[in-house]
Amino acid sequence: MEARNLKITGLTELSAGHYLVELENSFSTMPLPGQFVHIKVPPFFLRRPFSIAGGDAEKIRVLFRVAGEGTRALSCMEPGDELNVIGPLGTPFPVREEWKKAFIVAGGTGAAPLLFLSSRLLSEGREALFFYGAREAGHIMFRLLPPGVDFIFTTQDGSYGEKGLVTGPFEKMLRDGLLPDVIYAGGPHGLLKNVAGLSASYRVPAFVTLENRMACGTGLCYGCVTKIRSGDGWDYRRVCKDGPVFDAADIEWEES
Amino acid sequence: MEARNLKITGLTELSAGHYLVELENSFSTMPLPGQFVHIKVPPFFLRRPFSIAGGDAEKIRVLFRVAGEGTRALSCMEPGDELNVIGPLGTPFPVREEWKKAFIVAGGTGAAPLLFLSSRLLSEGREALFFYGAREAGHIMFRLLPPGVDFIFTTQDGSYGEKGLVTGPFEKMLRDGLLPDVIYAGGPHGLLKNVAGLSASYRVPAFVTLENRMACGTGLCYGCVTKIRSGDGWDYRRVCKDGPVFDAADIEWEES
Amino acid sequence: MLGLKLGKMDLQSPVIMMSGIFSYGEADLGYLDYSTIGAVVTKTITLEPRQGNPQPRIWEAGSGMLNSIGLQNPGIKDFVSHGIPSLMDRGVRTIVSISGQDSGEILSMMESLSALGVETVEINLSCPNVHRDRPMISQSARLTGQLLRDVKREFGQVFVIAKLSPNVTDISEIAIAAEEGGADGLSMINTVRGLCVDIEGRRIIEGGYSGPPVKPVGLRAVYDVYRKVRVPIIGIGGIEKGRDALEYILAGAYAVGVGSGFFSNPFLTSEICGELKDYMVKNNFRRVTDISGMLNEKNYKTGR
Amino acid sequence: MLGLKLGKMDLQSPVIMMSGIFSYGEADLGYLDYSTIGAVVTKTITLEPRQGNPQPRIWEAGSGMLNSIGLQNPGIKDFVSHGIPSLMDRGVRTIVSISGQDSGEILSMMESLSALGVETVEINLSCPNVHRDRPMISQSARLTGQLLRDVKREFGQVFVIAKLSPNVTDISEIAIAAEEGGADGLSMINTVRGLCVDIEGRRIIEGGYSGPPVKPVGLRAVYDVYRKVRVPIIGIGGIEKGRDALEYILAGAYAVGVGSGFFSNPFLTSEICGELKDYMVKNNFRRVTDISGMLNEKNYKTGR
Ligand SMILES: Cc1cc2nc3c(=O)[nH]c(=O)nc-3n(C[C@H](O)[C@H](O)[C@H](O)COP(=O)(O)OP(=O)(O)OC[C@H]3O[C@@H](n4cnc5c(N)ncnc54)[C@H](O)[C@@H]3O)c2cc1C
Ligand SMILES: Cc1cc2nc3c(=O)[nH]c(=O)nc-3n(C[C@H](O)[C@H](O)[C@H](O)COP(=O)(O)OP(=O)(O)OC[C@H]3O[C@@H](n4cnc5c(N)ncnc54)[C@H](O)[C@@H]3O)c2cc1C
Ligand SMILES: Cc1cc2nc3c(=O)[nH]c(=O)nc-3n(C[C@H](O)[C@H](O)[C@H](O)COP(=O)(O)O)c2cc1C
Ligand SMILES: Cc1cc2nc3c(=O)[nH]c(=O)nc-3n(C[C@H](O)[C@H](O)[C@H](O)COP(=O)(O)O)c2cc1C
Ligand code: FES
Ligand code: FES
Repeated sequence: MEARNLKITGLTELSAGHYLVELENSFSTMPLPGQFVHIKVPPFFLRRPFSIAGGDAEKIRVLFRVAGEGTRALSCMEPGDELNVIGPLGTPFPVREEWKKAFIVAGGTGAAPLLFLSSRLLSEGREALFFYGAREAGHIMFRLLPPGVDFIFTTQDGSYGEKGLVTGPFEKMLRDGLLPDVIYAGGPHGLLKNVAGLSASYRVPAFVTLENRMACGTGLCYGCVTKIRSGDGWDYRRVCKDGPVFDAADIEWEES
Repeated sequence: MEARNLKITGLTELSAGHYLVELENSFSTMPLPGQFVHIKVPPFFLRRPFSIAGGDAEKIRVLFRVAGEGTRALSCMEPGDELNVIGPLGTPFPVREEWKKAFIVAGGTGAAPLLFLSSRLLSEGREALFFYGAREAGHIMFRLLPPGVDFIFTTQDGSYGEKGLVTGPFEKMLRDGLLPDVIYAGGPHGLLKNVAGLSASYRVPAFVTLENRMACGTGLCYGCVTKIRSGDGWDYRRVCKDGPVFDAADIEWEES
Repeated sequence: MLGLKLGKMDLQSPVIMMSGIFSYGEADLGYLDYSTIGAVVTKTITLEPRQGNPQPRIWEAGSGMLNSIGLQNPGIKDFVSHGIPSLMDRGVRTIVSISGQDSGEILSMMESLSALGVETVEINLSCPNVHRDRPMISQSARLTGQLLRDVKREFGQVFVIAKLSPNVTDISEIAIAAEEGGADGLSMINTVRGLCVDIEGRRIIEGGYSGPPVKPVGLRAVYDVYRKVRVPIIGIGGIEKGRDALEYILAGAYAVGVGSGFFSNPFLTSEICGELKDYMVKNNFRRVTDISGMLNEKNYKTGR
Repeated sequence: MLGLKLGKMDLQSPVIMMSGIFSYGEADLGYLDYSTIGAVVTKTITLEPRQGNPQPRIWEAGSGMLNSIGLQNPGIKDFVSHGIPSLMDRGVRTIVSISGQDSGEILSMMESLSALGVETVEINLSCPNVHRDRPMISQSARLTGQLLRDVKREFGQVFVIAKLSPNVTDISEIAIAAEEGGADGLSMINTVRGLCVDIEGRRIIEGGYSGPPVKPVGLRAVYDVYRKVRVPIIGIGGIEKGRDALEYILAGAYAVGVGSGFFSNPFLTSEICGELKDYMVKNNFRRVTDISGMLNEKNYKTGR
């Protein structure tokens, strides 16, 4: 984990309110899928956490949606500007030798770390089927889809792919007995909870990435905790440090 | 007095840290010399007051020096940007028929309203001798000097005109018996106090413009008050509304 | 839609220009939409004239400000002799703010005001800029309750609003004492005691802190007190945009008070009314009083 | 130049990472210049383990934040069993923060800590996020004085810092009680009780308010208390740049505490040390303790 000013090398609006920002990777570490960066967006006090949507020794890519004031300010920055960034942070998605075939379930910007993950899986010769749900066609980040990954799209308004929630075709596939070795998921709380339930029913391990509000982003403040099962009960564990990726079976799912 | 968003039509750095900003005058009133505008410079909470350095039905000109964060932000704005401005505010310099010859004494950015005043005096066929003191040559706003006004320059470092304070040549002129009908002054507190003293000694009426910290700028909060003689004592009067131009003889001068 | 009653007064909007922000209401600002102002609270008057504090009286403090006007005012006699400035022809009501050291001073001022026919008074029990080392009345539940009892005993027909300081251990205790003493309404909060250091000028600036940074403090006070009293609360502190006023009302304010945010944003009262209307239309409410306290536990259980 | 003594400890800088900001001091952040940190106050420990509060625990509030961690911690037994994490090899001292409901709990924790050889303890008398309706110990001068007397009677050799809340009518009164009770130092301020309204989420967020907006409140507390006590004050609240720390020291702080500003600016401790050195060099001071309180009336008369 490092803290540095990273130069913006590119900032593109992919679709209404969705942006791809590319940063010079001046960190000495390579980012891994599932990790995130904690970005200071002046003049806001708290940093904004974003999953790493792609990257290598040269670049770090972040995919974000304008959700409020901070992301709006970020979308108005320009190539050449610098951002103070702490990263790469958090635990990456686990990948085991024996997991040859993965299902990936993504809702909205929750897709960001999974796009990174899927290209990694592919480059390692694994198989990945990417279920990608968005509100509407324009929100699907086609430009970021790694070539060679199979995708199944859904949109809530039916403007692209199947109409409905992404868990529809995902569940159908499981029901049809087409079970993967592992499931990875990111997106809204309801989606993740749903995936966790299906993972238990079909006995396929699932790893999900959580998005809680963060202050430090580095495990120091205990602001971002989530309930993780432990013995008969649960403990609050830090999403930023003990996660953001957790085994879906360990999460004590709450109503939201 | 109006409150409007005025478009910046020009912003020029005149010399290191000194700027001229030109605003579209969408007010329905003509600005008068001695009046000021109260400008919201995002993201700062309090507005910044600036004398009107020139203007007419089309334009309002403000001359400012980068003194802190707000003026720095202002200097980074661009033509086309809009500023929320309240103005024109305050009482203008009084001009009487019988005052044919004026001495004007200006220190630093205190010159701004006096440049406006001097061109007004000139256009009315009066005589004005402008004593203009600055820290160094670069701080004298040559580009704003109205053609036809006589100037006497001083700089503290002697880089232009006489070396020393502007009150030097001004006092000498009075001592030599070359008395004007009226004196107008703007600038640092010490300069104004000095001018007030000389005005009393030589029995020439003097009007000075004050710069106190302001909140409302419109006479509502009593934040900007200064001591004005009244009977045997003094009253606190509002610089923004009862001034900023005061008869030097009325001011209860304090140490500063 | 935005109209509401405060005592016997009909306010055309729940937005009130608070004391110290709008002088005595004598100004007529061309750019203000007066139909968006429910009432103006006049700058606080004291029994005797006061010159107020020396400069600097205004200091920018981060995203807010300090002030130490020190209650400069001409005294009640002079104030009354000029008659109450009125914006009634524009539908704006006047609330007169007074302050004093004890019941004696306040009663004497109430006398002058009721002779003038003033129906609504705000008693400023919370100015931090007067006596540095003497507590304010609203820092003591006992003194607050006593003062209100004294006032209401003699002037039961006047609608009396108590203006409270946030600089207390437990503002609910003070608010309850004020209500028990007979206060008809509460204004909260006054400024927060603050201080800035002028490093270059090598000096200390003391003053009352106001503006956006005090909003969470004011909201907390309103939220807490709403659950403990029945009288209407004027929610004040850091309102600089329409949304802030909505937050106060949802948390428990009956009306909202505009303070230093007006210096920054001269269209604030219009923005507030616009935002309130939008919210009400979108959520199908007909009267602004229907949304007051809507997100307060008194009415509503949060998820936690 | 920046070194100073706090009790028996030599601190390499007057900059202290406050409780709750730096976990238990176990982290080793590659990007931190540890030579700019005088001490770390560990996250507050209680007698029994605590799970802390539900989400949301963090909320942005204007230019500051609310937190309601609720003292999540593993309890003193677990804490002690792991030994005190130490950054001593980097010159950073450790101060252990504890909190309890009464003297009994605190004494029992002090026992465990002194068995471990802990020499400096901060007693957090001021967490606003634990019991919503029960007052904090530092909201009562009597309880604060009594608690410190109980602790110092038994653990006279331990350097005890009392951490105070700004949510009081008169913080000087509490500070004096703490000093009279035997406190060796004071930390002020803890967070300010605050509240935000989440309009879209239709909920209320309560928490302790911190960050830049509370700086004028913290400065006021330090300035006022400095004139009334002799023990060193750790000035805290809203420090986000070097200049802020200088302001605290000039107003009366002996050392400064970094809180949520560290989340925003990871190089804050270095910036503070840089700014302090610059100021001292420019103004010819040799030790940082020479400028402490320089602009306080206790030492210095302002123009007013
Ligand atoms: C580990 C992690 C990874 C994330 N990855 C992405 C990503 O790849 N792309 C993307 O678009 N978004 C991502 N998010 C969500 C993103 O952080 C928020 O959308 C963003 O912080 C909103 O900031 P704002 O100022 O625009 O919104 P505002 O609502 O104005 O923000 C106010 C405060 O709330 C916080 N906040 C608001 N929404 C969220 C949220 N959903 N999660 C966490 N904090 C929030 C902000 O950080 C800020 O502190 C991620 C969040 C986490 C925790
Ligand atoms: C009636 C009037 C006319 C003025 N005319 C001019 C002009 O024509 N050109 C020009 O360059 N300057 C002028 N000034 C001064 C100008 O207002 C300040 O330089 C400016 O406000 C500084 O803002 P800042 O954010 O850069 O400084 P900061 O020091 O960061 O400002 C902090 C706060 O202090 C206030 N402040 C700081 N210095 C002054 C000051 N000297 N006077 C009043 N408030 C101050 C700011 O407005 C702000 O509220 C005038 C002031 C007044 C009252
Ligand atoms: C310049 C100024 C003067 C004030 N004068 C008074 C006053 O005379 N009487 C009073 O009760 N409150 C006074 N106040 C307090 C305000 O009415 C209000 O309670 C406070 O500023 C908090 O609101 P805000 O954050 O919206 O400014 C004054 C505030 C300011 C900024
Ligand atoms: C996330 C967070 C957790 C905190 N936890 C504690 C704590 O456990 N014990 C304590 O005494 N203070 C705690 N505090 C208060 C800080 O130590 C500090 O007193 C306060 O935040 C004010 O300083 P600041 O404005 O610089 O943040 C916490 C503050 C924050 C923001
Ligand atoms: S955000 Fe601080 S521990 Fe996770
Ligand atoms: S600035 Fe408010 S009265 Fe002058």
